[in-house]
Amino acid sequence: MRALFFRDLALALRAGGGFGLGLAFFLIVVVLVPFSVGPQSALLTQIAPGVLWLGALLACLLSLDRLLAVDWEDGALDLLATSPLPLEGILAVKAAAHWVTTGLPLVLAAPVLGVLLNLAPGGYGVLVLSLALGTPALSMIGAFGAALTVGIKRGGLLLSLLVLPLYVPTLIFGAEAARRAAQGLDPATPLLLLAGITLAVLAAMPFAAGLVLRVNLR
Amino acid sequence: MRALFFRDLALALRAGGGFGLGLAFFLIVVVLVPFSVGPQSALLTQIAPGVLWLGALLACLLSLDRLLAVDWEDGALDLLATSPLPLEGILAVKAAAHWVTTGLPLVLAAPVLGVLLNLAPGGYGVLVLSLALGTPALSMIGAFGAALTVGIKRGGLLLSLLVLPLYVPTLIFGAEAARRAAQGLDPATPLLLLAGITLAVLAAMPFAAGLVLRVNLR
Amino acid sequence: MSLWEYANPVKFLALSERVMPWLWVSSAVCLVVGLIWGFFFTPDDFRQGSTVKIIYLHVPAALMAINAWFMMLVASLIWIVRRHHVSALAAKAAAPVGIVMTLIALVTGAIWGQPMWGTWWAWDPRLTSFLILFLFYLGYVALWEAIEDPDTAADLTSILCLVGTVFAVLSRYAVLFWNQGLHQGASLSLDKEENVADVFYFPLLVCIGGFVLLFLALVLYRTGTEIRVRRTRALMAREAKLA
Amino acid sequence: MELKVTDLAVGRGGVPVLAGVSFALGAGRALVLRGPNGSGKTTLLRTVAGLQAPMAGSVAGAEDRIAYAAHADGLKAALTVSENLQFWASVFGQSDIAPALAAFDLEGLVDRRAGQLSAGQKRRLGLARLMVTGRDVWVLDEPTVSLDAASVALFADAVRAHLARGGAALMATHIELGIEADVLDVSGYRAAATEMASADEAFL
Amino acid sequence: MELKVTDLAVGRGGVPVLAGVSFALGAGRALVLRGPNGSGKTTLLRTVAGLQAPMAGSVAGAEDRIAYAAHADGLKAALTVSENLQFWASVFGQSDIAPALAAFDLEGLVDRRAGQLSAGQKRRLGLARLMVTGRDVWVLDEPTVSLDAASVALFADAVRAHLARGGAALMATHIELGIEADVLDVSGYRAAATEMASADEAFL
Amino acid sequence: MPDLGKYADAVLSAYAVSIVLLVAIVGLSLWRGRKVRAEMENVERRSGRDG
Ligand code: HEM
Ligand SMILES: Nc1ncnc2c1ncn2[C@@H]1O[C@H](COP(=O)(O)OP(=O)(O)OP(=O)(O)O)[C@@H](O)[C@H]1O
Ligand SMILES: Nc1ncnc2c1ncn2[C@@H]1O[C@H](COP(=O)(O)OP(=O)(O)OP(=O)(O)O)[C@@H](O)[C@H]1O
Ligand SMILES: [Mg+2]
Ligand SMILES: [Mg+2]
Repeated sequence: MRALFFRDLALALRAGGGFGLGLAFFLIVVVLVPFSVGPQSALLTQIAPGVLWLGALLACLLSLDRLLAVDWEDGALDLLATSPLPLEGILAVKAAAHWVTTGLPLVLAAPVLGVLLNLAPGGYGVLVLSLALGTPALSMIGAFGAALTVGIKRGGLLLSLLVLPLYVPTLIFGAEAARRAAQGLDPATPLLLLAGITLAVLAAMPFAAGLVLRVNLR
Repeated sequence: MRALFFRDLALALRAGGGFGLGLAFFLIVVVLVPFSVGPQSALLTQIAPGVLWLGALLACLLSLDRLLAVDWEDGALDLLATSPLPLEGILAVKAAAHWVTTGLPLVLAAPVLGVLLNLAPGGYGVLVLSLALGTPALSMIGAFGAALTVGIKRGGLLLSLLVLPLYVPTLIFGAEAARRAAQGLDPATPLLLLAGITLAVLAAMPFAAGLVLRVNLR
Repeated sequence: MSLWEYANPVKFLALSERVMPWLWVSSAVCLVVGLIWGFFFTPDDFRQGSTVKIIYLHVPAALMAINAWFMMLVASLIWIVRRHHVSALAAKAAAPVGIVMTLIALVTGAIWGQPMWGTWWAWDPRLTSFLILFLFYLGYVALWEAIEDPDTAADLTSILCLVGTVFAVLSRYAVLFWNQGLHQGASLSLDKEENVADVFYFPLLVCIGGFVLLFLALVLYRTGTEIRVRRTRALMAREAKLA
Repeated sequence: MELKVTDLAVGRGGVPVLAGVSFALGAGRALVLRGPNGSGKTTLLRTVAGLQAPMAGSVAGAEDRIAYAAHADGLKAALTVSENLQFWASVFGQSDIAPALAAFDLEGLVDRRAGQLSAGQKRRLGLARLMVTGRDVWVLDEPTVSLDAASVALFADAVRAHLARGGAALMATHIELGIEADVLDVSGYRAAATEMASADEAFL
Repeated sequence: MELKVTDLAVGRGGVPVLAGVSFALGAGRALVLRGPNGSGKTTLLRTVAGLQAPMAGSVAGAEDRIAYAAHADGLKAALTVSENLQFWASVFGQSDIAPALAAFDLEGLVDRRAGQLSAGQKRRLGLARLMVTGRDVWVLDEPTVSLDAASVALFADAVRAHLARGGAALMATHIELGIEADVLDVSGYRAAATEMASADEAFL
Repeated sequence: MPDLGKYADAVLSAYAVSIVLLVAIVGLSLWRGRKVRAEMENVERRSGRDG
């Protein structure tokens, strides 16, 4: 398991790919927002928490199709499935590696991008906290979606469609927490709900994903 | 040329792929926006033109990696390159087919989604016009990006990173026109500039894309 | 003797070995002298206070950020027209340096903006253009990294550099149209007429010189590294064929 | 323990391919599957390896004893030879990769990235993986593809050593390996079109 | 007009593979390339077809006369057999696809989607494409892969007819087709390591 | 040390960030240059030529 985790990290870091690109996409989306809604800083302040959450979500989404598809194409997934590791564990570990290479950098970059969007000063802490709480759920749900679409050629867009509705609750609570904090309100309730969702997803989703992947492997 | 155009259309329409997915992505992004920035309708009205433009741009972007990669993988691109059709023509036609299957539906769907975002009544006409003027440039620039990344395995995210900065002028003028119209201002100048960019892109970009594709084929 | 002689990697390496020590030393001297002069021995500005000292980093970095891209553009053109490998590799070598310069300009600008404009960041055209330039740099480097075959990568990145330049200029006009700026605003006391007589001006010149020299040294050194990577690759390919 | 396949029916995409296959494979034995392209060898091997469910019949004694090697090697181009092998070793709870490297003559390549190997070298690395699994039963799908004669001999030696240690091997191959083995020609087990024991049964 | 290759050097990824290849191919003639795997046949054919630039030497008389068929067929799984063929016909400015369908025994399959064809049928469709290009010089890379004996005979007939019409054919193949043809063994032209006529020359 | 007044934080952090970035790019360049040079010399020695 640990070997798998570090292999996935090494692969993401080497091999001109994956790592960093998600971050770049996040940056670009955030930069494009003022171009499209206009440069008034009051307006930007108002929508900043939502835009940051949505951008992080989209960046996370777009890197999902590498999560399993590469291993599927080169046959490594078949070999892993015949190994002593349980399929659920494999998926959980892969989701964890995905989070470390995608979610974590997004969390760390969010405050910097918050500056670009003129985020209210009170909002930074809770924004980071809510992203840190929420993105693991995004990765795990994404692993489920990747398992669903693993056999489909160029399934990236389909994957997005399947996964986005599943992201809605996480997005709502996460963005709500960040927004409340930015407006000086108390973000405790949405943060608790967000943590609850993430815990539930982390506990249950690997099994659903394992089930789906087992069907796809046959 | 005509045969290629209709083949691309037929392929997009059949075969559980491409067509419709871009539209669905657009829909989902637009639906997620109120979840992330909150439901106050005045705020939504203010950002509606920008969100619609940004959503259309992202939807267009995500379908780009199918533009050439599929033909590359199954060898059809090699065969097309040895055919009497000029490579520039092939790219222009493929961009046109991409626009018809992606850009056009987005243009037609935008007013409906405008309702969801509480777009100001005066904004609909110019929004549609600006999208109709701007999306062809998005497709053509995208074809250039696709030609750049055609040989790269899972180049989707890289494609986004390369293409998005090139989309900036189009986005700025397009969103500006839509925003001005929604605020009751005169959108003529940005519309003219947008049309100018589109014309220049359509005239010059096929050659750059052809050059790049030729390099990639060898 | 034509300038193109130095397009030969061996000649280039020989030349750069010879001039590089001078470049490193002189850039270090200029930077140390300029920055110490600027930091310790210039007065505060009457309106900006001590923040004016940021200028010794901000302006040289901003200049080099643009000029690095310009140098890459020229090198790309040379590669496309005359196909000198050193030229393509020099463009590749300059890009990360350009990224760092852009970052310095952005960060020092942001730090300066907080006391001067009351905000870290504003969507001012100048600043926005820099951000877009930063994105172009990122895409350029990512494309180099992604392509295996070095000559293909050189061709593709060169064309991207050309097309990107056109779009960067277009973006600049679009951004100017989109928002009028703060950057040239009244808060700047360094207007041409006042021009802060020499007190600020000379150390600034020294710093700019230091940045230019540092850029040259870095690009020469990194180009040498890229040439050695290519040479290693060629040797290994030959080894593999002999085996 | 013996690997025992009883009256097995296997299929692809809901269509039965082979039916009524039975065989047993004891310790120290090898069994070679033969049959023309598309006759169902790969499908049978995948079923035995547990990657797909049988349509009928049973596979006994396979649980956690099988090391499977398929057409694709599952190598990561960005990792070196030793990193690739080390990864699979730790997945299977082993640690020593030296014997595997030695058996497939990979010692000179340990620090080369897998993406820079030739096709034959890649294949050798894929086969070396079998030796770090520590599993008894090797299930091999056309293991000698793209190997030259010398490498085929290395492979045959490795299989013989594995059998001598009490292992077993089940493989599909078109060429003669010079290993003493039983042969099963799968073309005799082609599923008749009427034997739709599949999920679509209800619609027939 | 003759296809004339003079002192050609070809390479992959900047590494020269073959050097000093010369041959001429007149109307009505066929030339078969032979050589072990990885010897550079595909690379040579791609260069002749104009898909990659030669590293040295020249290819004359190829301009707009070549129909190329590679390992991959370029078929669209979602289109039917006749749609696939019709598409290529119109790309090459032809219109009648009936002779091509007849020559490769595809008439019974015209309305089948290409994705539902067997591998051999797909290959036949890929070869039928050659007949709707109206081009003189067929450049074929292992055309008989996955064809059974009867289809190989169909293909040989098609090539013979093409030659009789004054066409020419250049192909890489491992099997004997029964077509009267010259043979060129590319293994004799392996580029020596010193002949780095490549882009990396400058770095050696 | 000159008196930076109320802007000390801004000025000092600007200098700190810039110098860190400059040192980083120089350091990375030198490190990679060394590594590549060693690798090349290694390969050159192996291939027994010095051209
Ligand atoms: C955060 C982003 C900023 C960026 C990207 C940026 C960028 C630039 C650029 C590109 C130049 C151009 C040099 C030239 O044209 O000669 C420049 C010059 C300058 N900047 Fe900034 N700047 C930023 C923020 C600031 C702030 C906040 C201030 C001070 C209040 C400032 C003060 C200056 C001054 C005084 C110059 C020299 C002006 C001149 O040469 O006429 N900048 N900056
Ligand atoms: N993914 C699939 N979906 C549906 N049918 C398939 C699929 N893959 C293979 N088949 C069909 O199942 C049959 C058995 O295929 P299988 O791969 O088991 O043959 P094989 O004996 O391994 O052939 P080869 O010697 O070429 O490897 C073939 O007729 C093939 O057409
Ligand atoms: N994309 C590539 N990049 C670098 N080298 C390659 C590439 N493709 C092939 N090669 C190398 O070039 C050489 C020639 O390959 P080529 O495909 O021309 O051989 P071939 O004679 O067609 O072989 P086969 O009979 O297997 O088709 C081989 O040694 C191979 O390793
Ligand atoms: Mg098989
Ligand atoms: Mg070949």
